[in-house]
Amino acid sequence: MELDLNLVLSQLLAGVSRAMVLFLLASGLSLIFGVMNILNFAHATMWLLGGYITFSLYEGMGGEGPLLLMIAIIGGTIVMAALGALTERFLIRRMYDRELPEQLLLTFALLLIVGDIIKIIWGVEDRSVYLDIEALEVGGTFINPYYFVIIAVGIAVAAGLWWFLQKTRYGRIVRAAVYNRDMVSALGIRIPLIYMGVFALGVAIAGFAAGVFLPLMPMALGVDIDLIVQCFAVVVIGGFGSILGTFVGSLLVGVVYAFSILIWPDGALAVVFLIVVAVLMWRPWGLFGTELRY
Amino acid sequence: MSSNMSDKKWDSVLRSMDRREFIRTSVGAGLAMFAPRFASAQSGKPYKLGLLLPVTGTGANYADGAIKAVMNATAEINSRGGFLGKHLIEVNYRDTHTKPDVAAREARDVINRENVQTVVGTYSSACAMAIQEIIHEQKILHLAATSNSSKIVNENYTPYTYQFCPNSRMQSGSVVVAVAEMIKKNGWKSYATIGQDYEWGRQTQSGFVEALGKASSSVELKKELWFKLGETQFASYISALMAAKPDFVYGAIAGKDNRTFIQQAKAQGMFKRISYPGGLISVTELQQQRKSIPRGMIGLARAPFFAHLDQPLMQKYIKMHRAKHGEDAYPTDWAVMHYDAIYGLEQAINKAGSIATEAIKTALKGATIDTCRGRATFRDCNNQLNIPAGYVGAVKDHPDYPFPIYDLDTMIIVKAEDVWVPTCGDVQKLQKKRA
Amino acid sequence: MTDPILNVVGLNKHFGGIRVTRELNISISRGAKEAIIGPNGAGKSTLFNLLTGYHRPESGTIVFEGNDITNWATHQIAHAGISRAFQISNIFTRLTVLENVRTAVHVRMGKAGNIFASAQRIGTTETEKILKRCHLVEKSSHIAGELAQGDKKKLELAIALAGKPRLLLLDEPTAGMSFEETRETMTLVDKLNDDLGLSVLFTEHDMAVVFNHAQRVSLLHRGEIIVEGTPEEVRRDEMAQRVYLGEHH
Amino acid sequence: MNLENSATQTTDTRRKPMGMLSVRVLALLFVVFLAAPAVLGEFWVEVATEILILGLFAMSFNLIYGYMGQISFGHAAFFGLGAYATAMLFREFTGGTEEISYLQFFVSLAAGIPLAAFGALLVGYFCIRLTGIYFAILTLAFGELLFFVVFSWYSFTGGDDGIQRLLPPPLFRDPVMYYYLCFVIVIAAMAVMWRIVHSPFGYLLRAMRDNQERTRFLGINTRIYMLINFVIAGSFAGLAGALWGPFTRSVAPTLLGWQESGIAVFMTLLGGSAFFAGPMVGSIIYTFLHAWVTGFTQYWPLTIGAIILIIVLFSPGGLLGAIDAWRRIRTRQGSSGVADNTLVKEEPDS
Repeated sequence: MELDLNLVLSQLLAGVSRAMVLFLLASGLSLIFGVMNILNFAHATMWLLGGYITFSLYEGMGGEGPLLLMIAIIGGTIVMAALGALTERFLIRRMYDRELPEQLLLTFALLLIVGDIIKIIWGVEDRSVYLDIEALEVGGTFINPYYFVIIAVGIAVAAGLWWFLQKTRYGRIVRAAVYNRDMVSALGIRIPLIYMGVFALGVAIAGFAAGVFLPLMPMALGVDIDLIVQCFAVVVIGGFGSILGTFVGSLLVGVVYAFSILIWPDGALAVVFLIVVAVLMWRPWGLFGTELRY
Repeated sequence: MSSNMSDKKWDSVLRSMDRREFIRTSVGAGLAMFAPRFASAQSGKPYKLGLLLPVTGTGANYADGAIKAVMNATAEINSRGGFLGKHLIEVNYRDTHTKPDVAAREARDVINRENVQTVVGTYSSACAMAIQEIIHEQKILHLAATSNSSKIVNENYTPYTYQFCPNSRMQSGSVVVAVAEMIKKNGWKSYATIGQDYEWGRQTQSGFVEALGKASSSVELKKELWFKLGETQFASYISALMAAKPDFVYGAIAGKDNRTFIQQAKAQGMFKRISYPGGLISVTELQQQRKSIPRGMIGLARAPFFAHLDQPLMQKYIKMHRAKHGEDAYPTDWAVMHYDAIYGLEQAINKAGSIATEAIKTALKGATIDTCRGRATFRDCNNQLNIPAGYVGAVKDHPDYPFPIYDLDTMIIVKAEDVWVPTCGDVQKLQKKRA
Repeated sequence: MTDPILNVVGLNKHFGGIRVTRELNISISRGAKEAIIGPNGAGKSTLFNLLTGYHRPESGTIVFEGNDITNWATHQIAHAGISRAFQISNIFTRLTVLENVRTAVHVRMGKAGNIFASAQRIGTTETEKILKRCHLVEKSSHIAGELAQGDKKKLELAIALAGKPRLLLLDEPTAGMSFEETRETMTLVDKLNDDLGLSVLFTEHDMAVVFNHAQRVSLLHRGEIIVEGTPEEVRRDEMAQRVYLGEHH
Repeated sequence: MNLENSATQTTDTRRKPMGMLSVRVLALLFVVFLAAPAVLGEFWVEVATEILILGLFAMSFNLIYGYMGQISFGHAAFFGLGAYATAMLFREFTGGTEEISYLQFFVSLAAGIPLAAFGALLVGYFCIRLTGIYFAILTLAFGELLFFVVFSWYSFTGGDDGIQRLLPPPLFRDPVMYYYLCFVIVIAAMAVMWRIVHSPFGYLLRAMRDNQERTRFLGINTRIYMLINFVIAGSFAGLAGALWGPFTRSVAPTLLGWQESGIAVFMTLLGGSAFFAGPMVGSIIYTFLHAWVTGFTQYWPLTIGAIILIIVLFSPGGLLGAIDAWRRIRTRQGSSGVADNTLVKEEPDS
């Protein structure tokens, strides 16, 4: 197969947009794990729930045009943040001093429960938002302009998270809580409040991402199951708790996936898991994670 | 848009229907277990039906309509007193999760616990084949009405399975009939394929490639792409397809993935540059993607209601369906095929004059039945119903419907006999003897 | 210093920018009973970690009974005959006391990989002997994680003894023990040293313990041995007083 | 990194007995299972067969989880490999059309063990280098990898279709006979497992679970022993998988997926990972509930999810854990002050 420049560029774009989709989903997962040491199996299912909620808000307001969609996305994000806070307060909080397997099982149970709740409320039919998107012609190849939206949003969220963690007072407290809980609570800051905030933030990012994806892909039962495994892959490659690592891991998985479709289409997903295995062998804590975190 | 109905209203119809139907389905299935026991005092013993369809996993989107169809058809028959006017039908529904091992387990469940005499289902062909092992051994009738890998009636044949759906080979064969025309007309030289990496996708794609090779030997297959079920982002596949610069692309995609693919391929401009004829565009797609689906696109349907508006049974079904689910609700292909399956069973029972399984099986053998898709006959050697093998047409808005249908003037309906395995001798060569 | 059982020469170790062990030399004679003292952070635990293969030194050699064990893995060093008891008790919390010791006995006997034999039938006598020696017989059916701090330390020592070591490293063996337990434990250590000729190297905060039980004492400061000698010599050393002892007296 | 901190990180003082309660439960189970077909209809005999097979699968998982302290989300890969080994030999012997002979049938069943063991050796070689969350994710990644291999290798494994026509020889087509076949094999497997967990090796596993670092200071190359256990667990999972294929008459790649692994995890948790019989008790609860609940609702995931949630929150020791805790409280009240001793003495190993 000869590779012309146009193809390479369009695959690169496709890969980067896939990467941003993964990043938007995985960043919340990584943040929650990094700060709270909780691996949330239900993260993608909450993302899915966010998508359905945003869809319903959008339809409830008339279901026409990008502006309404934006408002619906904001609404969906707020609802998901609230749901995230409630989940932390009433379920996750009880698990902090438990063993790892019990924490995993709790979130696994959440995955099953939330999935069925979606089925009860919205039924089994797919939901998606239709925006009349026209393809852009760039140098002899067609590009879906919405990918630029996804990429922009992905980068914005990455930058926003970085700014929050590095430059704001709350961000510094959160980072400090990662390394030394006792010290932070000795400063008179309430750790449970931080944890609740971080969990709500992670879930809110997922809800936000789902809204942004609505014009690109339908929300459907079962998508979460496929995506959560890919998210794990991304987070493992980048290193748990590292936002930069998650970003790089997403890019790696997205771009490698896009190009393996050209070269070895049948094995694209297998390639992703081979990378995971290789990274775990070489640096179990991931490309950008810290060994200390275990 | 041809309809003045607002989209909001449309979606609320869909949604409320879902919820109501779902509660009804689950509760109804539970109640159905008890209800006939009271009724049976004054009538014959109930006829038990097992319904195996997924409401979890990739098939859920289609299965919804099929479940409704079975519930509605049985309710109709029960209002007349049931089969033969005295055997009320009791539906035992189970979710297969689109997993073959679950399907096999649930098949046993309905057969051995609920003592069903007929199993209807499932969506995935792999699930159907897993079920075939169980029903053959237990000597239970199996009505396949969505899963359509040709293996079900050929390689994996059992005399207990009756196929109400055009099988994958017939479906791709009918696409070839239409595509061969287009190749001649447009002077196409090459094509590419993209398919779901599982049994149905593989069968459909290979059936198409094989039949096209015979029909039009000059056209070259440039690229084959396969993706995992549940793919959410097709950008890289679409650019790979476009880069191969084929004259047309054939897609073997169904379910939610089909919706995702069409949505993303359209936004990426694929349909502007490359023709995409013969992809699955059933009534489900036409309804759910009524806004986004490109008009003029050539699609393939399995049992579209609009192709058989002249059939009395279809007229009756549509009327009932709209009365029940709303003015704008029309039965999907999957609903039509399941509706036909239940009525096919009733006709066989009437012919046999009994609800004994072996009697029904004998009555069904080679039987001619009335369906929503016209009068049709089961093929002797493999129990494939000779309903139309495929409907190929161009997507077009129609003033009577709130969603586009096919252009009825140019739609091609391919006869089963034209595209199925030519002779029964050939079929029997494919069929493997069962121990 | 003829026949040293352990000979360490020029050991160096960094953590990040911090030098925790610097050109460290130490030699233990066979049958000796020596103590290492030093303020917190002097590198005592790091030294034990280096000796038992938990950390790798950047340079230097560790020779045990004539074998260069510098880069051996932890489990190989244990097999060679060095056992270690930890400062913070490091036991198998969900096993009973007896199971703790018996498992260690199995490992020493090379029977730990035995898949089909009954664990109860192997090494029982030896296990009981060790429990008796460590005053743990009454506690033998208790879950280790539920023991009192002093008993945990005894168990720690018992596990170390199960390895039938020729060199025993004890990291603060009496930390958290009552006066009575401390006396009991150190008497045991003395007995092991006297009766069995077991070489012992221990660290200790309690100076009374150090001066009553150690034959020789080394003072570790910032990763270096700065004073070394009999307890009496070290007690009198000016540098030692300035660096360490002064703080305590 | 400070050694002392890392070495004591798994400190958990909850008592985890694997003793007397298990013996009593096992004896009870044996009698119940032996007599079950006499009172159960065909369907419930099939449910009981499922309980036995999945219970064996869950018990094999518990060798890694309850005894070695690592959680694997890829254990179904070995269950699936076992099932496929049996199915493919079946296909080889019968060509899909012939009857299988009894000898061929048993050879096919036996084939599940070595293939699963080999798979576990391969996967385990990499996985045992890691612990905790990384072990969980690496096993999940390998499980998915094996799933893709089976799923994609269309010509060899039948891809998504799976393999059908796994009809056992005439005698074992009768559900009751197949049940007793599984009963005998599962009992034998459990006896071997009992032996293993009460061997020096079994205690070493527990020691590694409690404090892996410390076992290294005893002179143990932990990786080798973890690998041996991983292979043993994989072999038992393979045996369970081998029984599964002829039971459902077909196999499919979903048997290898991570959600299938989740079933073993659920069962173990429901019954109690600290008890030898825990996973089998969990299998009874899970499989029975599943059969019962799906009879009237399609919301099985919601049901089991809610049950898991409640168990994790309020009774993390599972059913047997709850019973044991209740007995301890009762004993304590009865013998005021003498505390644990009475109960601890019941431990057969003490």
